[in-house]
Amino acid sequence: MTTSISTLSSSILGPEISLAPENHPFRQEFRSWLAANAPGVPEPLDQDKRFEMRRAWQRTLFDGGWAGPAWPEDVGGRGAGPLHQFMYYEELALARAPYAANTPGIALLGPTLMVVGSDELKARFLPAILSAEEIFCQGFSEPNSGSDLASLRTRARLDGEEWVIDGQKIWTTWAQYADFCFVLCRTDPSSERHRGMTLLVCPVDQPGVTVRPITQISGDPEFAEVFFDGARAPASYAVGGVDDGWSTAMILFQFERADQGFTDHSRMLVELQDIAADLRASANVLSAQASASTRRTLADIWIRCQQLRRFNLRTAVRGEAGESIGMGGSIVNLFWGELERDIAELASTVHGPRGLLAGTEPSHRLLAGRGGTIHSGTSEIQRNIIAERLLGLPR
Amino acid sequence: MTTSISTLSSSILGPEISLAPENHPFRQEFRSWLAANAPGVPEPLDQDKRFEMRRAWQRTLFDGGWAGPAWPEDVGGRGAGPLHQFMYYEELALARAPYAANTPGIALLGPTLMVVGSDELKARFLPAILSAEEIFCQGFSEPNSGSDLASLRTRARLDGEEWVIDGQKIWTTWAQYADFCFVLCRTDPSSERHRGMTLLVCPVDQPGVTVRPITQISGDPEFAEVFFDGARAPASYAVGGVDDGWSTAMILFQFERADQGFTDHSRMLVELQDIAADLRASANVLSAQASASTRRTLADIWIRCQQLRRFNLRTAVRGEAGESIGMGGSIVNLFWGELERDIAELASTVHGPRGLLAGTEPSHRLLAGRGGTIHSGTSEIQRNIIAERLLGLPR
Amino acid sequence: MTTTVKLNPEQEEIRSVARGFLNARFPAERVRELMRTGTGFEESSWKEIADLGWTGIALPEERGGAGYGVVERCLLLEEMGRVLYGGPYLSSAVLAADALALAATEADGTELLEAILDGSTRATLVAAGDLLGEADQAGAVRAAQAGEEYRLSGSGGLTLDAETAQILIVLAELEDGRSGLFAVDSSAPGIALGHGAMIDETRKTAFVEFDDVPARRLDDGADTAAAMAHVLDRGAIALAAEMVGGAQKAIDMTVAYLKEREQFGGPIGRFQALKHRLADIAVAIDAAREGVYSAADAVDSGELDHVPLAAAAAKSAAGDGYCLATAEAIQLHGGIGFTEEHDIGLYYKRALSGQPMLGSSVDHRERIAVGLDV
Amino acid sequence: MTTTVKLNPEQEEIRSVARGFLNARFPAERVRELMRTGTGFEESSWKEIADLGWTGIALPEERGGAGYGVVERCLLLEEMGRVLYGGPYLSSAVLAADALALAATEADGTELLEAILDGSTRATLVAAGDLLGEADQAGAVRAAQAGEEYRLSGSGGLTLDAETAQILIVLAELEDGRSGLFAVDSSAPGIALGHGAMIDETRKTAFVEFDDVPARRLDDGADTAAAMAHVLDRGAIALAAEMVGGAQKAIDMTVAYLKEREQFGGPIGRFQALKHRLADIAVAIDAAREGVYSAADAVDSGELDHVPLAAAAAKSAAGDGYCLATAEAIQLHGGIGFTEEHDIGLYYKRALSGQPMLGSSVDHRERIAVGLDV
Repeated sequence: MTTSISTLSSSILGPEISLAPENHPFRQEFRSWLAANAPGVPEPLDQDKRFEMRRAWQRTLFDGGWAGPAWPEDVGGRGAGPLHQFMYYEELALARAPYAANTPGIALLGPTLMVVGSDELKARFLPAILSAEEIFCQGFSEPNSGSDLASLRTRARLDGEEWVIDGQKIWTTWAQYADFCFVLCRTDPSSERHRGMTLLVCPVDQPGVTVRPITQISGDPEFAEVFFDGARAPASYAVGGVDDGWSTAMILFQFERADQGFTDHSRMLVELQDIAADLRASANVLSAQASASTRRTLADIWIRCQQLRRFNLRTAVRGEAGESIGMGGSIVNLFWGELERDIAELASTVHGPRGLLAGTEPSHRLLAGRGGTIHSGTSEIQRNIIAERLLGLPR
Repeated sequence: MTTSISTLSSSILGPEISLAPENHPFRQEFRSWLAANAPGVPEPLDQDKRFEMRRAWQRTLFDGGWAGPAWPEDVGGRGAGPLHQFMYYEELALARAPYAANTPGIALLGPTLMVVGSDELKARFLPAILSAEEIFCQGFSEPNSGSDLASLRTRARLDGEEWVIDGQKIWTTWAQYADFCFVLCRTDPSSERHRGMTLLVCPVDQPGVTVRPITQISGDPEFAEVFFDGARAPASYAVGGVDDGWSTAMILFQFERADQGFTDHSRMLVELQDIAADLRASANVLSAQASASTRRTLADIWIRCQQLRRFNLRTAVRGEAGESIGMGGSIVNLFWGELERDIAELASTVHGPRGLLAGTEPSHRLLAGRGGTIHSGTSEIQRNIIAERLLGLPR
Repeated sequence: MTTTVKLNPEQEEIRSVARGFLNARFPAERVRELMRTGTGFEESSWKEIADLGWTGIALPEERGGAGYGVVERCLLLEEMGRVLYGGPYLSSAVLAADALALAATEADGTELLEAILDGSTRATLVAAGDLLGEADQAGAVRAAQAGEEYRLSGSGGLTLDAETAQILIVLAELEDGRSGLFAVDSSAPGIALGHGAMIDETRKTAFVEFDDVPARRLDDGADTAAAMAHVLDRGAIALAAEMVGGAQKAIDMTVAYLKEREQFGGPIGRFQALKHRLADIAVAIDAAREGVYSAADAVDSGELDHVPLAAAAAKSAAGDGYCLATAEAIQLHGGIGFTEEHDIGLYYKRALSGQPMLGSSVDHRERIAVGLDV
Repeated sequence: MTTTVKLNPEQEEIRSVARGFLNARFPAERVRELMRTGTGFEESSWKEIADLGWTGIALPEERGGAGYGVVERCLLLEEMGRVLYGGPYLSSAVLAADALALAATEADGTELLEAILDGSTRATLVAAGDLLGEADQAGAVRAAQAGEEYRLSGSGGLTLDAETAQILIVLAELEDGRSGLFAVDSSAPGIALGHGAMIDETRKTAFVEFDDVPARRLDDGADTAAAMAHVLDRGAIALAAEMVGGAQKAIDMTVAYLKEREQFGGPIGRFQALKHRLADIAVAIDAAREGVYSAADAVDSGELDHVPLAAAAAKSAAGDGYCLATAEAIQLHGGIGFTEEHDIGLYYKRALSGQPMLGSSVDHRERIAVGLDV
């Protein structure tokens, strides 16, 4: 496998896009900074070590002023619009930089706080999110409300100056490293479906919270169950209106759908370069037919990566014009998830049987890649949304 | 394209099956007869000429005693069980023989009459069906009850000694050549869904019946609309019980599902030989990559043809043991329909762009092949049946 | 600004005018009438199209064009694809005009180009296997020089609108093995047209054979092969745009049918299996459209290094998407979709016939693999 | 009668006994315990399996077998696949035993074969790339003759149960370029095992290297290559049967889950899009099973000309079907299917790991294409 780390030519991402030009000062500045600061080694396979690298890398980004490009300057960001973010992620990928540790905080909770959070919460949390001093995780899904979020049952009640939370969340990414969990709770016990919920920020390090990591088929404990058993959070830690949590969650999802970090075409195109190199070196492990079939798949996936690039650009341009991403989010999510899965399969296939050896990067990638069509809304849910809301087919 | 007609080695169908051995007297007798009697020229593309050839061929089969192998000997058949029928269709394919003209009569109406028909109807119709002296077509589907047969609206009432039929049928195969149409009608006007229907045999050549052929995308007017406007049929022409037509139709469908003539793997395997020959000769029309991709598809389709052969054998063996085909019919139908479509596409693909020239056999085959997943129960309906009745998933 | 992830007002206007004009002139019944004629189009609307400035929309003003780009031409082609327009736009205004503008010398090409752009002359490109994706394309037409004159002989392959073009622009192999570009009068002696109608009756094609046909050379021999490769890439992008338009129409027709057709007590569009298939198709076509405009953007912003792969990506995704969308549309229409009288079949045949044209999906993927150095 | 489209009562009995025994000995929790051991199996149940006569089920009685056929062996393997049995059946009782019975001389092979059949010795086949589908398979192990003795050197490739087999049956290239079959004591000096665990932890594999290892020749050189090709075909059929059993279990688990899991107010199995996908998978696996038994029938009825293509068809359809069924099973299980603690992931990893073994689907399709003379 190719693991060399170097700054790649941006031409591997495809034709330059005039709205996000290669010679843009923002891009040039970040590129220079990355050349001097990116770690230059790949993320380790071991998840604990991976987390530590990401935390260190976020600290480096923070120190350089690059941790939250989309955040306003007064809270430590750069006020970068969607097109600058498009460039930002492309440059990170070209530099083969790690991810940031606190993505749920930077991309989801932080922006949501800025829209509907109290001044107290903003002051309390925004700096720590950006610096990775405190790590955040997202508690939305429950065992019996996976795709059907409105049926959630975790409940919270005010007890004097504190919320008391009882219930169980699942599929919480990297909860074992988190200091806080933002939890969607039912706060009006008589409510049903979309009504009567509140988004609460709950400290994880307390007796009422138990985190049980769930190991995935890839071997990573990437997700966790989080049990709330009389867990306590200050009354002021409600994000947005009390009993208005569904609206708050929808705002948060808008940020998720518009963030290109989740659907990053440029990391895929960089990965494809490595896969192409592996394929060139595969003569001793692939038969002529397997090789021919693999190169056709490679070409096909390259086409889809280029299309994803356009989808992300479209999201950025529309965001720049103040338009909501709307149904486009489901299109990009569905498209990305299947591409993520297929690219992972390709990355293994080029190694022939050796791509299936345990504990190697290609096999880890292969297994982890199956999550793309399940996390953040299954492909099935996305297809429902596209068919019913975009195409207007009857329910 | 390869159009040479010759008796092929039976080994192209795959390994011999000991239950239906190649040296079986029935098989040998039919093979010898075919060698002497099969026309030795392919069916013409023009549908009228094709029908005439099929009528002549059925007459030849009839004269040789081979028109209705499954029919009892006392009505001109051979009393052949399902395994003999399996051999019968394999031998027809190996001899590249045409189809018979009166298939709806031989495979569907005739066998149904033998189970539930009156002695009068059997005496009146069976001989003419077998000799192709009178041609039969099937009137079941209606414009607003395609997949949903139970919602049909064509109605018939007794007027003295005659049924008077009003309504419209559609997708009636080759109605323009037919002397009689067997029509499923609602005879109890107060009935709903599956109740109150009767299967009637209606003469086509009368003022109350209008046949309007529908041209398919292939250019063939293979189907027709049949309009009944006070059409008359003798009271005695009810097949099975009056108002019990749903049961009669279910008996008829059992014959359709069990008849390997509709899902003939051996014609496909013979066609695949021709396609392979065309592919060998394709160097000037296909690029190396297109050629490699096509030969992989060819191998894949060969695998599926072999699997269909086993499905048909399984149907035959179970039929031989007196078992109903049950859900197996939907499996075979779905499997066959997609294979029929894909083989037609392959037959065109091997000719490169020339496979898309109008009026040629490959392009005609390509377009006609799309019918396989629509006729006789769409693939969607088959999947519903398999999921709900075989796998037991909830409705 | 040359990205089209969001159209500018002028582009919106071009699209809107095109849709209005084409819907008015080419309702389905008119398309069917025209496809049954030998020519497949009518002179009157061709003149209108030239007068609208569409014939030269992607060429610079100094060459008599409208000064827009390939992007704007793709907008027109999408709309043409929606209505199955069958006139000589792709042959004359795209392939032949681009060849004259980009591969001919100004001295040799300008007069003819002007006649094409004003609609008074229709031309088509003869490029042997290149154009219709056959394998044996190398040097199918040979050009022999005799003094100032050239004579062409050989098989030109399946050619768009060969029967109605007045001028054939022919890519031929010179005696030294290089490529040359020639203009031939379609009435010249020695030209024979063979029956080459495809299953798509709305677009006319024929085989062209040359037997010692006098021809006028258009290029100066400098980099004709490279220039013509670019012309064919622009042609592939144009055809891909047309295919995306047709595919979108197929989706629209299918969605409408699923909402209207009732079975088992309600519209069949409520069945989730059908919904999910349509969602997948809608996403594939949305992606294919982005691929087309990504390639068009690359042309218009002069990112020429990226054009070959972007064009290959555009054509293969649009070709596969169009075939998928129309094949599924027929299936989802059930029996009615399988009849000649339903329009969806015309789209399916157009999709199939377009697949090999200007490179099949398989062959374009191969180009991409080579381009990615594997 | 050797067709199995309908099992005879004896075959039904074999299947029923196998299912009962394997369900009792190998519930999921036991399979997980065993996969965490280094060996992947327990001696006690291996002895039971030998005592049940399964080790020699497909070999003739005169060779110490039970006198049934490959069909009956496939019935056992289907059941083993259902429970993810991880013991040395495929390595010892299928590949090694078949090699001894079909490619060794009776004089050289019988004693060892008897020890394999009675369960006292476990062997495995080392056949370099052939066994695990790597491309550089030609002559990976070379045999040098020194008097009566042979010495083996080279890479044997990934090998099933290499760590627990007492005897390695090695296909090696002789100095004259032909193939020879050898028996090697696994404790012999010069054998090195390299880490080769696949993602399927239930089945143990390792790389085997030979450095001047003493070996005993088993064949007489007459037609060893052809005999071993047949042995590998029988192995491919066996693995295909095991894969069909696993795929069927994946379908069964998924159907059960879809009936039980509630979302949006009812079981998710009522959603038609999911139903249709399961229907397609069920049909694919039914077809794959027919392919397996069709190939097994061809072996048992002596239609040897048909065996290579039938085996290729069986393995490719079973391999693709198993991967499809388990990948879709994970997707349809949602988040829970993606966890280590859910059993469906074990089936998925078994499916993936089996894909290259004894020839990948791509390579078997190539064999078929060659066999069809294209």
